[in-house]
Amino acid sequence: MNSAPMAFVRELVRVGRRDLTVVAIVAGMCVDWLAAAGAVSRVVAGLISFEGFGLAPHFRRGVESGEVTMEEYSEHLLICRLQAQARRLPFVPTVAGLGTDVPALHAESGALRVETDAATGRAYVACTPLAVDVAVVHVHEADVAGNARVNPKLIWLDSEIVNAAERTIVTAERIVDTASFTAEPHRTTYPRFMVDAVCEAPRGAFPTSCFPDYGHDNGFFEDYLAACSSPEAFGDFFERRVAGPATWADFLAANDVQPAGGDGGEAGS
Amino acid sequence: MNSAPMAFVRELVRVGRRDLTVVAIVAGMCVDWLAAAGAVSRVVAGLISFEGFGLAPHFRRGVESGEVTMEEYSEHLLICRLQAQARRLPFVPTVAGLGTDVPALHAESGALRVETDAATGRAYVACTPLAVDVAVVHVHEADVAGNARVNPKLIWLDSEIVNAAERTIVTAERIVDTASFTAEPHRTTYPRFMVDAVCEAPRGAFPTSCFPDYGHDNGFFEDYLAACSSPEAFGDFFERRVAGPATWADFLAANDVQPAGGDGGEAGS
Amino acid sequence: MSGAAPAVPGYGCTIDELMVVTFSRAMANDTRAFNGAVSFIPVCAYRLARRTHAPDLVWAASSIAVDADPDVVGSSTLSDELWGGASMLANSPFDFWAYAQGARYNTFAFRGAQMDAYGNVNNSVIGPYDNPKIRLPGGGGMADLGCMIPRIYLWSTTHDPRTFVDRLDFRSGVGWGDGGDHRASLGMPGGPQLCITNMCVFDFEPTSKRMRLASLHPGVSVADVQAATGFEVLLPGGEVPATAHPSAEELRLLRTEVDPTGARLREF
Amino acid sequence: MSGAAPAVPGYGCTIDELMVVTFSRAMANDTRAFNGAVSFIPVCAYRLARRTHAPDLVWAASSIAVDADPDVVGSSTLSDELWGGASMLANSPFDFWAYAQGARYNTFAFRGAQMDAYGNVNNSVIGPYDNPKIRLPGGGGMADLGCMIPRIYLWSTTHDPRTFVDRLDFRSGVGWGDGGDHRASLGMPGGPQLCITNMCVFDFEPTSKRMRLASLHPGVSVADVQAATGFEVLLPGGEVPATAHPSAEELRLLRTEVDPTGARLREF
Repeated sequence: MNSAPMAFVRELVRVGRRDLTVVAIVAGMCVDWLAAAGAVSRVVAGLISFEGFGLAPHFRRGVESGEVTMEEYSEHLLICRLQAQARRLPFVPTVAGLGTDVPALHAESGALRVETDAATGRAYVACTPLAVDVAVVHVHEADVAGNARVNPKLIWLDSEIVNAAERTIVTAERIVDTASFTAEPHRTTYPRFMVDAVCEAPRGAFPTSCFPDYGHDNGFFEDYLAACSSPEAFGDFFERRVAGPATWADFLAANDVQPAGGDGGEAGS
Repeated sequence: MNSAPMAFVRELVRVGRRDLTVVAIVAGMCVDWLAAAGAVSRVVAGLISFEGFGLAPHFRRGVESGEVTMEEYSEHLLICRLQAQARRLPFVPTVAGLGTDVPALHAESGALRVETDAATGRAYVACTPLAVDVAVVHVHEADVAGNARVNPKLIWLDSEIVNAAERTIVTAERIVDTASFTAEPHRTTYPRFMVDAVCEAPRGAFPTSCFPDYGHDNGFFEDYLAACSSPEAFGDFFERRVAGPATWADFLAANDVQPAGGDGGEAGS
Repeated sequence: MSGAAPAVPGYGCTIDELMVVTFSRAMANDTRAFNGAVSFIPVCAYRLARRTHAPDLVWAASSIAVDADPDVVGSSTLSDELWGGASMLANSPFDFWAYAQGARYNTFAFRGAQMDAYGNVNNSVIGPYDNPKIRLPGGGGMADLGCMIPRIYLWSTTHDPRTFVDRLDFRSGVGWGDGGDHRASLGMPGGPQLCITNMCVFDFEPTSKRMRLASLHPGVSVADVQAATGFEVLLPGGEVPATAHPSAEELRLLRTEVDPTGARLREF
Repeated sequence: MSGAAPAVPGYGCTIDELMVVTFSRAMANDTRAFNGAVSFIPVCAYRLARRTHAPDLVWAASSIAVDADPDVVGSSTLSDELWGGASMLANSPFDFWAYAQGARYNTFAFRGAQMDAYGNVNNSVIGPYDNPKIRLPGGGGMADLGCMIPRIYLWSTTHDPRTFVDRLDFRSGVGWGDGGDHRASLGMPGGPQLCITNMCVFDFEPTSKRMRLASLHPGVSVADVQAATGFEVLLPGGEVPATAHPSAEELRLLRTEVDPTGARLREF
């Protein structure tokens, strides 16, 4: 529900990408858009849902029909795999997932191994590196050199993916001067050398939230789920409100949203 | 040189503590005070020096005379041991220290083990948990509940020790109302449930720095080293400028320092 | 999602209110809790406990906003809507996991689409993993936090045989594992303490670690619970007590301060 | 600590200046560097390179302040005095180590009280570890970063047989290890590139990975270097060139902008 790079994901839908593998620790609407468009074949994730609104319907149907493979991890097992990649370690150990059926899903591929520490006899899960081609993260502000800031600095899980990925694309609510970073350097989230491309995307997380600028948009979630009553209704909704508009500005207009905010998206607390 | 809890360390000296084990990733003056006072018998650390000012003289002499044991780690090996403790893991792996003589120092105790990953054949150092009784950290602001803030949020290595320790004592430049934390919750460094005791200590990091409030005090470092020319000179200096003053306010006065700053301590950049 | 909850006969409250109050009373003053997705009942319980008998209770809203005290509970328990009044936004996942693994956070609540007698949960699939009848969201942090947190609480607003099953289709999160000392043998602290449902409260029999009826909500019989439960329900020695009555003050606080807009009904 | 550095005959500069300029010229435009304690020569070199041929060079002052451009270099290269003008204070050690281990930072410089022919260093003890003649500060981050960073640079302002030894008393930081493919066999990227001293510049012979004379500072002979070095100095094919002449612009920038107060002389 928080700060998903929706403008980037919409573009993947719009240009008709196919066969993507999506790695997401916790996600919802962005994966459902890709599943609805037939753009994703493999999801590597900890949790895909619309949270209080219910299941992500196209993700769900895609997996149930066999069109989408869900490689399920727990959040922390996935984080540990990303950390192993970021740190170039053969594995990262954790107690997460012990006693559950999750590690066994990944025994054959060798991605996770349940092992026993020789010195203590304690069990742990060895999480091997997970290679990620491109990280895409949404931020509040970025400069043209690639310095980027989440405001306030609430990066939670995004930095794990950025550190693990080969390349990083940032979408930003606003492009600002480098002087803005120099003035408050402790607020910078990603340094320019971690960022390969920057793209301005005002309200770029809609309909998810971008705290404290705007909250997630209850209305969009409700309309989206209501449209799932029939394939026709959803096809019309998806074309009109998601995939059809030519530009991001057109998309926002189709959803009655102003780029500058203050238009009905719920305010963050 | 940065934000050492000097007021707390001085109190250890003043009350005549003996036989302490000090765990410090990177430190200098605080360990030298303890060594000068005969308070420390064991140092577990990555680096003990006065940096651009040279070696830490009493630490050095203590080790050379056999009165102090230096259990040397690299910074990252020590961090990994603290992380293993904080996370209740049997070990944390790292490539740090491979090819050096450091891991062998800790082979007999089992604290570090050089192992080979079965799947990849890659070597790593398994860092076992390091138990820490008490973490002591200096911060800018704390409230009576224990919420604490480093300003700006530059905690670097301190949080590793806080997360690993059984208990945490915070010394703070200023005691503030809880409302100060509620007003800017993203700036809080340690939550109240991680902090067991709070003590007001204005200019409590002197003669090390507390960015951006004050820089380290070149004059103190120079006077301290100059006094090392003879045991008599040092004894006099140490009594007059470090151990002798009855209160922290007296200590600051003996060093011509105002608690509020702006008195010749170098400004941070 | 948002529905209505049935009235509790003779208690002057509805079942959501009874569940929140019961959960709240189980919270000790040294509770240090956080919450995940769709956790309206626990969130209300933490908020209520802090206003009644547990003033020092720590609750990190969405696992991020320590000591939050928002005006209302919104449409998502992971949302920043919940963060008002917090004294810390604990934004570092490194610190969060250290707090969780070191049991600085000591309390976590989860529910699953399926739960078994040992308090293990399934939120991944109904049916075979590779060919599921229903693809659920996934275990998320349950598989992690179930291993790390000593005081685990389960709840369910749908006490029926589809939810309380003899055998999970997939174990997304661990409670007492295979029972007995299985959890301890994996090096995990504590384990599930209670399971609070819309029919009753279960605790866990100390040796087998199986769910055992601790109290019945008004109007519910032992036979009702057994009929709604896919595994054999253990009974305590003696009569099964009725779930305690919420106080007027608890109900007032819940209705006017803790959750005035009734977000908790999203679970019904 | 602060001394004076000898003049370089015929170069119109002093040895500290020649070392900084030589180090600077070795920095490619894609250098992403950070620095540790008592690293005045490298800090000045990074600052100079960014003002000359490597405008995109990244330098994180004290390993924290990315793209810092302070007015002066102070009395400590770990101090916050160095952080002026930074676009980021990278305060998370988790990110720092991820950047280092993933070679996002690709350049690091260290020196030791002792260095051997393979660019390994000792900053721990002179004499036996358990009964040292001199207890030095310790390896600090050298043992870590030597393993992680592909482009390692060494320097020394005290080129003598006590510093350049055949055998270290303790290996605090790894360069090319035991030489040959030892470093690669441990899975480590790259290795030491150059060692810049007050007498000469060494590179590393590609097969054995031993130090090899790359250039001589003015007034220094091959015999001088060998006499000051405790291991056999490899020579290149043909004449050993003289270390290149700093340009007037490089010297002006160093003296007026990079290090106007001469902090680099603390290493002499």
